[in-house]
Amino acid sequence: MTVRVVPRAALDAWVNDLVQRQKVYGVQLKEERFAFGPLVRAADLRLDYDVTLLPPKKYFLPQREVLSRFDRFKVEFEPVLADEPFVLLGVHPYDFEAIRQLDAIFSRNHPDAHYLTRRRNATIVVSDVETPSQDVFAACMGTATADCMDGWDVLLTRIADATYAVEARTEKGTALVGQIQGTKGAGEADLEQRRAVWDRNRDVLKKHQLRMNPEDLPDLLARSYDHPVWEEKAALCYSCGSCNLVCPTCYCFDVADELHWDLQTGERTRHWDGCMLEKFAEVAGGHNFRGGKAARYRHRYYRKGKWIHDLTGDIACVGCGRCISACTAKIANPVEVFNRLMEATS
Amino acid sequence: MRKPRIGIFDFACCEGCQLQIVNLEEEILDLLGVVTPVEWREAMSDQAEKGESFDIALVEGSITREEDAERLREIRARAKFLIALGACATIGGVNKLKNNFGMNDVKETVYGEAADMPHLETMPTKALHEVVQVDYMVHGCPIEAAELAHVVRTLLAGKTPTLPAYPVCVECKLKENACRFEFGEICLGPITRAGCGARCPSEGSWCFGCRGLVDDPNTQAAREVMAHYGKTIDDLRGKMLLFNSK
Amino acid sequence: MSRTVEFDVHHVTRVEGHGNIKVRVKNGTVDEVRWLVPEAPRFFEAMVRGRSWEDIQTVVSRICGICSVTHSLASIKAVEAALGVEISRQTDRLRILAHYGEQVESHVLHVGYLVAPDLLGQKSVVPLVTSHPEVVQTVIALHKLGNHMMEVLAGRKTHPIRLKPGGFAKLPTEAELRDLKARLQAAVPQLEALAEVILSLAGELPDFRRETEYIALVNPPHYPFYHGQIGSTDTDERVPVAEFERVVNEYVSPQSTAKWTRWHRDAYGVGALARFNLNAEHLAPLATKVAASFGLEKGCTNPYLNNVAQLVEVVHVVERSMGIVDELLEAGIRPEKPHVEPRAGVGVGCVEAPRGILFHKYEFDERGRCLAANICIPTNQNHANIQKDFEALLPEILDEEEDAIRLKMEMLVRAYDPCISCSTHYLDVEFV
Amino acid sequence: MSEATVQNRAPAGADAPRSIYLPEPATLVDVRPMTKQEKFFRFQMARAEGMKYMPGQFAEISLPGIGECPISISSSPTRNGDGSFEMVIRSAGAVTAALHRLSPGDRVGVRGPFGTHFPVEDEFRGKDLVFICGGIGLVPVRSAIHYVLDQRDDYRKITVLFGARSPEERLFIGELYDLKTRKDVFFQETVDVADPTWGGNVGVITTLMPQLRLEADRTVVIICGPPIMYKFVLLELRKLQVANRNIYVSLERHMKCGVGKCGHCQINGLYACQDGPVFRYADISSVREAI
Ligand SMILES: Cc1cc2nc3c(=O)[nH]c(=O)nc-3n(C[C@H](O)[C@H](O)[C@H](O)COP(=O)(O)OP(=O)(O)OC[C@H]3O[C@@H](n4cnc5c(N)ncnc54)[C@H](O)[C@@H]3O)c2cc1C
Ligand code: SF4
Ligand code: SF4
Ligand code: SF4
Repeated sequence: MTVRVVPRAALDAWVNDLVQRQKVYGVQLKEERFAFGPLVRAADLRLDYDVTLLPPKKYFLPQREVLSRFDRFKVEFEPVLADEPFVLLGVHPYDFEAIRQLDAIFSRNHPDAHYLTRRRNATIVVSDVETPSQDVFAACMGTATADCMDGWDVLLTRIADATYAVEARTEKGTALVGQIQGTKGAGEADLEQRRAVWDRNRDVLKKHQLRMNPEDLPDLLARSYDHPVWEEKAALCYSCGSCNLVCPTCYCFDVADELHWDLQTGERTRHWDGCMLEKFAEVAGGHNFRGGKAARYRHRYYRKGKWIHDLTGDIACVGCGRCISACTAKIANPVEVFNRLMEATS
Repeated sequence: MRKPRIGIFDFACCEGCQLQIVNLEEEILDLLGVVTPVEWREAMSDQAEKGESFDIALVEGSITREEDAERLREIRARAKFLIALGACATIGGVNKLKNNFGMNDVKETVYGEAADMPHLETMPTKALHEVVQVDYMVHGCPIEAAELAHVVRTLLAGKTPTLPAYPVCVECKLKENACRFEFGEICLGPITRAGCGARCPSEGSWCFGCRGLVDDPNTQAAREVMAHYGKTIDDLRGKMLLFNSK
Repeated sequence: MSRTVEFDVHHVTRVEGHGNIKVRVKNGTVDEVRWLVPEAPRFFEAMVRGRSWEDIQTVVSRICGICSVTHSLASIKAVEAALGVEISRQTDRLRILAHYGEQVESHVLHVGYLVAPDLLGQKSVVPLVTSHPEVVQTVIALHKLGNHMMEVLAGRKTHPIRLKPGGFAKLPTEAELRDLKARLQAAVPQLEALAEVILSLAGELPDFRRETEYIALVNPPHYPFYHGQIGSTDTDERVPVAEFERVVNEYVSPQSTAKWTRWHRDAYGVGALARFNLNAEHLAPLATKVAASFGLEKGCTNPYLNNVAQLVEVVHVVERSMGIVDELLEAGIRPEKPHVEPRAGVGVGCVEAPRGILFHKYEFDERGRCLAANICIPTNQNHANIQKDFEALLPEILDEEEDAIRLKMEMLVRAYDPCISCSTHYLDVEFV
Repeated sequence: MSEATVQNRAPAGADAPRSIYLPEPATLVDVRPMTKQEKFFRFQMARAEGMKYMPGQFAEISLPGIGECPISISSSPTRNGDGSFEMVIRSAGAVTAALHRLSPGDRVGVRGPFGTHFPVEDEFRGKDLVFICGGIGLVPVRSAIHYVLDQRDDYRKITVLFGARSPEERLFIGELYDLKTRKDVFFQETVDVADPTWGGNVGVITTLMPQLRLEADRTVVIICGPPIMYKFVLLELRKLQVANRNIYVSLERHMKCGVGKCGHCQINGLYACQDGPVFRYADISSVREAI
């Protein structure tokens, strides 16, 4: 589909119509910060947000999700798959890249039906960043803009005060955009403005400056296993897992059973977990395979920069900067750590 | 199958934890479907026979007098599982604030001239496990009704429930809250054991540590973090005293 | 008739906290009748010393699990008075709503779970689940309403989180308030149903009267729980809450060792009946009707009817809550953040707890650290009155069966809904 | 329903993958105590073809309401003509304790088999085999031992070293005795701490190793035991000049999903559940978290 131009008012009218017909999740204000949530009206949608507290991955891998329902005495399990279509409004490009990476993880080897069912039910509207967050460094990771990414359904870019450029890439996206009344084809000037937004974002989404190419990370890490930075930084780590939990590319989970009051039926659920938590690698009997803070701390950076890369070829940090802001101890900045490793080994 | 017998007991506390059992609302009927309450002074006139045993004793409150310690030992002897209910029972909670002062001082402050009377004798506050063996702790001030329900159901299914080892920040992140530190407040979340679903941060307040500290709180981090946010370690200590006095 | 009765009700059940009744009657004359409180003292007034103004609420809320909103509000008002903090009308309204939630929860708990079994001849609410399921369902529904109000306004059913000096840590949304309005409306027929059940059983309440002084907040034309001055049925004088120490006159009784209170007589009563006796004309319409259906009138001196007054109050606060929600929705919820600057000062906060008038007083240094505290709880204020009631009641019922005597005395204690765990300062006594 | 709603509904039915977290029913057919802590179990899958697996693989055993845990399959596929499989389970926590309370006829949920297996059909063939097992480490290795004994002619010299903490913690006592008496197997065992009934070797398992007369270039060594054991056994093997590519280890890690998703079993970049639990030591000798 070609690029079209739509006034904000028309966009709002469409959103107000859409929320009547479909489940829509969009970015809204939450306690002076932003979060994705069920959208009830266009007026609540904040496309000018800087960053959401949690990434939109929660719609594909929810914080807590029922995997199956069981009967304890019959020993029977019945799968639970969330099969409801929804529209996700306002995903930033870096977060979209993270979703794409998770897609790869959850479809390789044993494909995960729970994730994939939610994923296939989603129509994703990516929106270019309007306000850079305090710690974003997507531009360093090549995720500042979605122009060269694949897989998104719709891309929304604010090209003037109350005017958006909208482009659909998939059938789902085309159908969705087709419902917007009052769009017109984009002219060369509009496209130029859109490119300007991208250029600007590739420039400004760089609150921290990574002094290397992301592609160099696997090699850099391969030689940094014994670097002092791990011990140094980890000394201040609370093992609180915040850096894991806010990360759009983290996907570790735990599984637990919950019984109902009949003490017979219940649910098997999965919950987010984090490799920074103390007991993450502990086995029955108490042996902990990653018992030291530094070992856990290092593992997170290796997962971002090497282990996932070894698996899928992706650098699993998209530069959203959430871990930097979320870490109370102020030690979770990947850019700072990677730059430190550079200094020492170059 | 015989329904497990349950007894509910209280010591020095606000009885808010027992209230959470009532606050199960309709679910209390479910609870009564799977256990037989044999003693619950706050809600029932029936009392178990002296020395009668029960499967689960839920005990709230702190121990502040020798006579209470004695009664607790007696309850322990009669109970297969003894579950400590709420901060007063699990860590001493606000009752331990008292331990920061001399016992005579607290008595005189409250009772003035009458402070010498023998029945006012008080000893430094103790959590239950400092007096008897406790099989399981349901933390919180007050406890979360849902957590208690979970613990009871888990036990009845023949499984020992496990306490979260991670700090409140985990649940705070899952709830998608903005961090209180960003608002210039001191939050005990990073060093406090989770399980409450980050109640207080989710309600716009700092965590005051009612579930006790995690096993290995990073005190060095706490120091530097306070400095980073322009606070002192004394500010932090002041907060910690509320529920985690020694 | 000459008979000997001797019993000890060790730990009266279905009350909050531990209280004992000791009776010794020899040859038809009362040798001893005493209301004793063996609850372990917890020394809150000593414990809060050194704490910051911003932590006082967190600590003193734990005085009582059932009136935690009340204790929180009393302390917050005291802190605000001491530090000179102004609050917005929105904060004021929201606090009153939260406080109303606690009145509903506490009164329904008391009347429904603790007193109703007496009236239905049961030892607890448990058998009522099968014998009177619809009553239990109604009680649960209303209890939930009270809890829900506290959750939406104060952030939790017990030990509020959002209530802070200066305002609210988090505000309810307008959607939540609209939902609350609907729930309040739905509660009206349930209240009427509960009132009917209690009315049909009211005959079980003993007919016993004793003249005494009643003390409560007054604030015409309101039936006040939150704002007002101290009023008494013995005088037209109205005392500002800051001068509460002039009213409570705590003293150590030679006959018992509990710290008692007195103003114009040797004892006074506080609580729902006291509030009713001072403010009945300001009740909301349905509450007025319910009171009339029980024949409850100003000047009532039967302490057992405190339970009826509680029921009337539940109806009243539900009615008034709807008005407050409307007012809040009309104005719209404005985002506000509490702002407080510490300074040195002394302040008193007073509100009506479900069980009666409650006073908190704090003194702070210039950094806002607490130097001294004085907390005077309603249950303490009622103890002398319970004792006096016992002394008057026992001779009247001496010819009844021992079990009946025991039950009536226990019911009397329960009528006061004593919240013994509140006991910030208790003098308990040696007991057998 | 709107156009978009119809369009973006996930295709139902055929191509929707089955949940990989869904246990299948199985029945406990036999259970016997082995030691104070361990019990022996035999399960039969409800599905007709039974359990198809190779030595060294594991399965996730579920008790709904309690949980799920990974357990090695201890029997050999050469002996499960009826499709049943055997396990030895130590009561170590919630699920395993509840498994210990089961009796024959009770049902469990099973997922699997998962993971890599001992290359009994490939690298092991025509080689001298040395099995070194500590304690419960015997359990997964037993599957391979049975397998090679059942195809005895495909392999050369077979050696089994077994170490237990104490005599009463020895597993499969009858089978240990058979191994000892077999002419075609060299068997040695030891206990860390003896008791009055014990007349055999005393000392940790490495004390048995100097007696090994290995032809390093045609020997494959299999190691399984508690985490602490590997390091010391490997040191001894180095002295015996066994190449890392001829050493196989079976590693245990915390594990939730068994299918390379949950992240718990990661050993640096490897997943114990997918890349293992059986690893060729040469592949992990430089993986820092492995041993
Ligand atoms: C590949 C593999 C093979 C195994 N084979 C056997 C065997 O043959 N016999 C045997 O007795 N045990 C075996 N174990 C160990 C067994 O899985 C644990 O003892 C068991 O998970 C403990 O679970 P629990 O619920 O009883 O204990 P809990 O302590 O209650 O466990 C809590 C949770 O932690 C996890 N966990 C704890 N310990 C381990 C662990 N060691 N490995 C993986 N997850 C763990 C589990 O997921 C469990 O749900 C094996 C482990 C692995 C990884
Ligand atoms: S590692 Fe940090 S910056 Fe990178 S994607 Fe994760 S949360 Fe964002
Ligand atoms: S957020 Fe910071 S303190 Fe918490 S686990 Fe991560 S690095 Fe450690
Ligand atoms: S608000 Fe408190 S609990 Fe939440 S993340 Fe921040 S420090 Fe942790």
